[in-house]
Amino acid sequence: MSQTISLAGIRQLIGQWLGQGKRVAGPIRVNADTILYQNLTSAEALLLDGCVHPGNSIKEFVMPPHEKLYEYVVKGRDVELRNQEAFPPERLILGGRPCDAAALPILDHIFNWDFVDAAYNQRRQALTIVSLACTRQDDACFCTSVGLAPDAVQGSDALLVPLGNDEYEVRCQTPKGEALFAGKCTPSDRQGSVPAGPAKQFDAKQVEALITSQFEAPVWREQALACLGCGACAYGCPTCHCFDIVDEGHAGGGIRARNWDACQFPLFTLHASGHNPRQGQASRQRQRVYHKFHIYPEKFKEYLCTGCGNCVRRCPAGLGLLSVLTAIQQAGAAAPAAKGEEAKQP
Amino acid sequence: MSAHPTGVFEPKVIAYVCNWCTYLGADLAGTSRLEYPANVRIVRLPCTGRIDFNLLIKGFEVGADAILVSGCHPGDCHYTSGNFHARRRWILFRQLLDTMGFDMNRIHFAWISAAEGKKFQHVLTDIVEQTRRMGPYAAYSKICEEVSC
Amino acid sequence: MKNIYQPELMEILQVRQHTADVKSVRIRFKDPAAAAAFSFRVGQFGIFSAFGQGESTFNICSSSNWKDYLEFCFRKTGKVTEALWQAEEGDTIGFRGPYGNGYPMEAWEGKDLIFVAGGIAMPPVRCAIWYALENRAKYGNISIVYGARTVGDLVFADELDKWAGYENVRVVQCVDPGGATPEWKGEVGFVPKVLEQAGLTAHNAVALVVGPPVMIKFSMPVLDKMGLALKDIYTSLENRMKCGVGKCGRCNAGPVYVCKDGPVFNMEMVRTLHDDF
Amino acid sequence: MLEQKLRQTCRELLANGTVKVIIGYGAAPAGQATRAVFITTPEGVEQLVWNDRCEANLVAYLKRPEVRALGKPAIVVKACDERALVVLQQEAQLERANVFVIGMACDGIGAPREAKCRSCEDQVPRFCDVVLGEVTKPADAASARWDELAEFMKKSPEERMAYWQQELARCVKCYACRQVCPLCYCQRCIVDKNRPTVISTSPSLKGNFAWHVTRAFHLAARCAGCDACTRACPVGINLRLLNQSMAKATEENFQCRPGTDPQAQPLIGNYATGDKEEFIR
Amino acid sequence: MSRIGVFVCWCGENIARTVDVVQVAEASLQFPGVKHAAHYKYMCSEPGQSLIRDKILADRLDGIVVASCSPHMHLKTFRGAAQAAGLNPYLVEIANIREHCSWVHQDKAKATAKAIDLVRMAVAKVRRNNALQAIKVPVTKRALIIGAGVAGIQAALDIADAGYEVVLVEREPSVGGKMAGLSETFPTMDCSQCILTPRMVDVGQHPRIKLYTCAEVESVDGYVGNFKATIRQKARFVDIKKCTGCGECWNACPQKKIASEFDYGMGNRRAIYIPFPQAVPARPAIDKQACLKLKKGVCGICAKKCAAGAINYADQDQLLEEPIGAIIVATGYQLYQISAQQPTAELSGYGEYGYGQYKDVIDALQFERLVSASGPTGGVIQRPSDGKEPKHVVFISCVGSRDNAKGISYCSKICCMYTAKHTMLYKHKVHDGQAHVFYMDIRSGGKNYDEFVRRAIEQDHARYYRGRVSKITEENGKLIVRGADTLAGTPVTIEADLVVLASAMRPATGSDDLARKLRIGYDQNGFLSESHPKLRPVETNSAGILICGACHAPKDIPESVAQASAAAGKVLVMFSHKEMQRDPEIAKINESTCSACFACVRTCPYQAAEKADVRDRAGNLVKRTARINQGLCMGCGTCVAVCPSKSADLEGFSDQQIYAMVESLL
Repeated sequence: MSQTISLAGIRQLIGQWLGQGKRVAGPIRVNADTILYQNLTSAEALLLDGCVHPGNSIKEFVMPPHEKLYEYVVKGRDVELRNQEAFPPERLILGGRPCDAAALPILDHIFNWDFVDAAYNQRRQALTIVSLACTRQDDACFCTSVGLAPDAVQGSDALLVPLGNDEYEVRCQTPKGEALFAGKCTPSDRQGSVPAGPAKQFDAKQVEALITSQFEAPVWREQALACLGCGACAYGCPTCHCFDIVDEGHAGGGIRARNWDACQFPLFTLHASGHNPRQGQASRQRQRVYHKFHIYPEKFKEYLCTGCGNCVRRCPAGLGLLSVLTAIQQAGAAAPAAKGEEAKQP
Repeated sequence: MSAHPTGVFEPKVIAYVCNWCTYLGADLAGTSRLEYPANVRIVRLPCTGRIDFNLLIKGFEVGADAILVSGCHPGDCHYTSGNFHARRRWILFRQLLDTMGFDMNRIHFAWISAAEGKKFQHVLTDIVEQTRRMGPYAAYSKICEEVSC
Repeated sequence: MKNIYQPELMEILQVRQHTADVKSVRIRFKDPAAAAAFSFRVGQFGIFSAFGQGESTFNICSSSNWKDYLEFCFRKTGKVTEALWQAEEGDTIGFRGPYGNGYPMEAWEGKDLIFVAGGIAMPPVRCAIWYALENRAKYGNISIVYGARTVGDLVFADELDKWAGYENVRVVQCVDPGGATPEWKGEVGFVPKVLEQAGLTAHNAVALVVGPPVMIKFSMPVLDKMGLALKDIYTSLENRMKCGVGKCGRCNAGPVYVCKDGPVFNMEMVRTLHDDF
Repeated sequence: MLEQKLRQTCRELLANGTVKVIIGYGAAPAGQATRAVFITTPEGVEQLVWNDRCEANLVAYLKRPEVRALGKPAIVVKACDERALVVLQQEAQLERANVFVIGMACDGIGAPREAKCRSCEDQVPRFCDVVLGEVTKPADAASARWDELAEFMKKSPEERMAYWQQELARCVKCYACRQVCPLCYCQRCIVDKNRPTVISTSPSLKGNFAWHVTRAFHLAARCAGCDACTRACPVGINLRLLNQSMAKATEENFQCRPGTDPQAQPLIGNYATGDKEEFIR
Repeated sequence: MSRIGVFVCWCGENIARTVDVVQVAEASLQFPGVKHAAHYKYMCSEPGQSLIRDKILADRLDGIVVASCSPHMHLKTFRGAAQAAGLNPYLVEIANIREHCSWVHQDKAKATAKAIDLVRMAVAKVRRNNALQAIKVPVTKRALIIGAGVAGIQAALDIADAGYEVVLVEREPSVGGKMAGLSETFPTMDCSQCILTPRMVDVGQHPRIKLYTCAEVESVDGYVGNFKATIRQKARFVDIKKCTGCGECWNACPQKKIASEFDYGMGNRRAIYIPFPQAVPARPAIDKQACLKLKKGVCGICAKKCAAGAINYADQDQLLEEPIGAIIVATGYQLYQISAQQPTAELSGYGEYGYGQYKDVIDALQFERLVSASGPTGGVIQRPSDGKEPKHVVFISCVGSRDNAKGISYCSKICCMYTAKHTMLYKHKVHDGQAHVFYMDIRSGGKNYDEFVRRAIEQDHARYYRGRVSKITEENGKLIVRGADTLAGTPVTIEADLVVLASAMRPATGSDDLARKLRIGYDQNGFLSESHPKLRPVETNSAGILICGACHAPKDIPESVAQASAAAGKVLVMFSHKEMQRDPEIAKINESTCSACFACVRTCPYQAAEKADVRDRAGNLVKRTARINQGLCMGCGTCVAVCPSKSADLEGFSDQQIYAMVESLL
């Protein structure tokens, strides 16, 4: 037995949520060639299968690009701190890709490692995630290479599997998912299915080892030559979570805000003394791969990557993790266990 | 500037002026007791050439309802060419502000020499009255308060 | 759920200027309850806020035994330190911490201690020295080698002389060539060379070396020659940090998050970091 | 055809040591348009391609220290890219003699054809060492250069401000628009400076407005019109409109088209007593 | 800065009347960093300044804000007070709550609110001030004096006598200016030739004065103490070293009928001429427009006559450079062109007086030449039309002066005096002649001035009518002057033989171009602008450039000479130091972040921003950068606004200061 729901049913669900003053987000077409996850203003705006993957990720709804941590008010020589008590509104994310939903459990590790990040967790608990299994993919997708699949359910409260002509099978995964779809589905015996994911592009386990063994290999410098050092890959990535803390305000008071940051920018590691451990773009790009495929797995047993391919699609220089990782794999195969005698990375 | 107790809207006007001409023009308006509204806050800079375009944006960010940029007449600049550079910069920057949708009636440029106390009075009074009629520049101040998500 | 980024409000008790651009500040918790609940290990650091400018990371340079205040030391280089430079007694700043692992003082008990510091790196070492002197019996001989560019750049210079007064504590001060003044009685030379000339013995000893990377690089062979194993040489890394709670990714060097797994590491561990620090 | 001629030219350049590296377009693996390739061996020239997906402005790579370390480069440019090269020359960022410029006649790039190509006036580069190919399809409406801007300017100021408020709300300050631009070569950008914080680093609306005004104005009388920034923006903000506004103002007020005359003095930093001013009281 | 003192001045009643100074002081205590706030009746007075000095010492203040009058008035004063207390003078800021607030706003609430805002901005600025040290720059101990009238001569002699070199540049062939053309001078009636000629000779022979005549200043570069003046020595066609001044040439020159500029057209001169007998240098010059040899290549008699072979028809203009430390402008005045058409649109003429139409209507300087012994008529007063002795002469005052309709609003100050002098001179020469004077008011405020005018009226019986002349017409050789006598209340009509117009004084032609070359200001009438009317009357806003004499405003000879010595005094103050202190509020460039686009190098009007290389200890090139030459930078800050990466900054008006001021307004 399976549960199904029609596109009209989904739109009615959105209308209901919006009516109750809650937020609904999903992929919408922003202009001719850009589709992004954004808050919906109407049910019709939702674009279930308009593209392979929207330009951004649902990370924005648990860690926004710019977020107030707390307020400070200067009173003469004293200061008063006002905490950000406002509880984030309940939000339904509809039509997200499985590789975006899978990113959230991965991020839960770092945001609850020893110190529990209240802002992240409050937003995370307020989310209900209904993903749509992928029926389309492009050369940038490599979710299969990191252990995911077009119909992966990690991180989703419910998964919609297309049955054709606007009918979807609903596979609830969590009580939240069941509560959401309770009474809205019609039982049926049709089973949805999706085409197999992209062929495995690289072996994640092997790459994880190669990164340390090839740490000084010239492949990093060659791959990074075309990189222009912007933050498009990091900001489009569902799992990149690095941030900066800045003050915004004036003599009388203001806010301390958390903003997105990226290890691709030179200022990320610049010491006050002027020394910069990662001066060249090659070392910065290696750091990003090293953090995703070696450090994070070593600490939290999961790759900090869901293979969504946004870094490939969004890179203005036509790079992205895929080409770097495949290049590492070839370099690794060509010169096994070449302990770092190469010249130092700049 | 919040509204004056009588409820009349008191526009906040910031004036970026050059030290050698317009600032002295304002001094002359003072010594000649030429009255004008108290809404303007004068920021003294050595030359109009020194006034960079970010200062206009910062002025609107701190809630100015109108901004005046004024300095020596072309040819009179104490540093010979500061005002020529400024003029060329404003010719281009005004187009950008216009494209971005800034309210061009809130951005004023003037040449006021050290001998033109009267002109300083007229320009200021005119700007304040015109801005008072237009009301506060809510469009941009709303942009500055809003914290996304 | 507690906002881990929100600092405690601190009142400035005393500001001391050490050099042309280095000051140390003594602060106390405004909220007595927070003061009571607070404890830290020497070697840990905190993140200090100048409201309106931002936050910066400095070691807590007072000993953990001193209960009624904290001290930190900073050099005026950037936006936050410029604001802190203007702070006066009675002003309010923010502090959150303690963060990091701190020095394994317990593991060092019963051993000789060798402290090597350079320039502005004296504060991270000072807290360990005072802690050791306050539990003098637990530790063997203590030798301190501290150098700076010029005599005017020496931080906590008065305390160096005080330490020399303690029994079997040897203090060697030096300034870089050309940095000496006529009345300077200490050594003249770079820290690694002065360390070598000090002729310290190092059986059953641990060393704490903190300073600019170039000083650490040239001190290592000297310590090696003295017979210290890599695991017995500790340092406190000076990575760029922002959150201090292992989230923002800045201090990630090699496999470790310096703010959570460090900043104190032994050299064995540091060698594995692929000089990313 | 043209691709073969390009490869042949580059093979000779590398073989006879005129240059150490060729900066050209190569196939991008993941179905993207093309991407920059850096060929240092004569055999490597096989990677070079030339088609209507060679969109990137490779001149941006001349500012990268890693690329400069490779030695004297030859660079493949279209006419719009070349204008950026000329501006860099005027601003003492590169010595013309240190770069070998391979100009490609261009019938327009991008599928669908890019906006700039539809009204392109000079499809053949003019200041390069060698020009390959010739124009087979002239651009259709050269006069249509300012149509898009004119259409936009029909809106009222409130509508325009509302448009930019909606567009810039999406900006996340990834600075792709800055990094891909050949003329954004500052080692430490104004936005990376905090004493004082002239532009708020937060991707709030205030920070985004201040940033995009500064970026657009820093291109006044300099922008080559290659539209690399508009292509690079991951959230699809039409930065081309801002650049066009500045380009149109520069042409109409000062009769200057940036990057079309290597001997010309840059507009900003010079002055003329005759600049017209009808808006100054 | 975190220990700031705010001092609010009452300025007697000037500020306190419309600004609640007590409230301003209290409000400023809330501003971040302010440790002390006080108010006092006269901050700029000695007790006021000592209040500041004591507070600096008592409270260890490290920044001062004085809320008082314009910085142009007392910034120097308060900086001096701070320095006296050991505080760096550049840690002082002024909030202008008088000229910009109390004097121009009557509503006390709004004026006080504005004053508080202005103090808040000044506090925000002073917290980001840096302690600056004056920049030491070498001084070229040579002065350039432009214009060799009585003022220029006096200044040149003062400086040269003090032992310094002077470069004196005069546009005319001889020094002497307008005074050389006068007959006698009021109020003592001593002959101007007798008192001026010795000075002219001194100037001509002084070992330390380098005299350029027939020369103009082409351009001036550099800055105070280190100017480079380029002087255009116009072609004189006579080599004054060879020439002995024997006069053979100008006596033989066939071109006799050239209107002499020196005599304002009342007499003629030759193509090769000396302007007047006592000319210094007493060497002729050839008038290019009149000389047949130069125009048509014929004649050349003067060369044949010249025994010394000093004539050189091929002479060309030369540009000569002179290193200069200070400049004094003494370019004098000219009379208002009374005829109908005028050089500039605003100045409309006096067609109704028939100047230029009737030969017997002349202006004051022309009358001076008539009366002068060395004049065209040898001192005999005769009508230019028929040469007869005029029995009735009408003098009209305020022709142009004090007349907004004609575009000249000011009083030319000396006309009342020289008109009285003219009536006396006329009486002494034509005993039975009758002088009539139409005047508006008699302005004779100088020493013995009023007694002089009384003498003209009582002893020499000049008839003074208080009224304007409406029209002058010529009927059968007589000039019918129709006016009014407002005291008697009757119209007046006089049949005059000669009419002398006391026309307005205007700056010499070209003085506005010179002002632009020197980058000094001038007012709407073209007179050069002094730095401060009462406190710095002979200085200009450009350091090292001074003004004296009639080029600054209409004035008589005693005042011009006094101003000349004052200007010379200021120059000698500057030359008395081995090196000069330069204002440290200049630009600086952060060479580590400068990306060498050199926009600043293109922009700098003083070429102070230069291209430079950053090299490491081993000498190899690290990067290129722009660098500021501390001696040249005048602190205009245009480079700061044009620098894309904000690597350029300006001390005293730095980005941190200006943005802090603007942000304090939130």
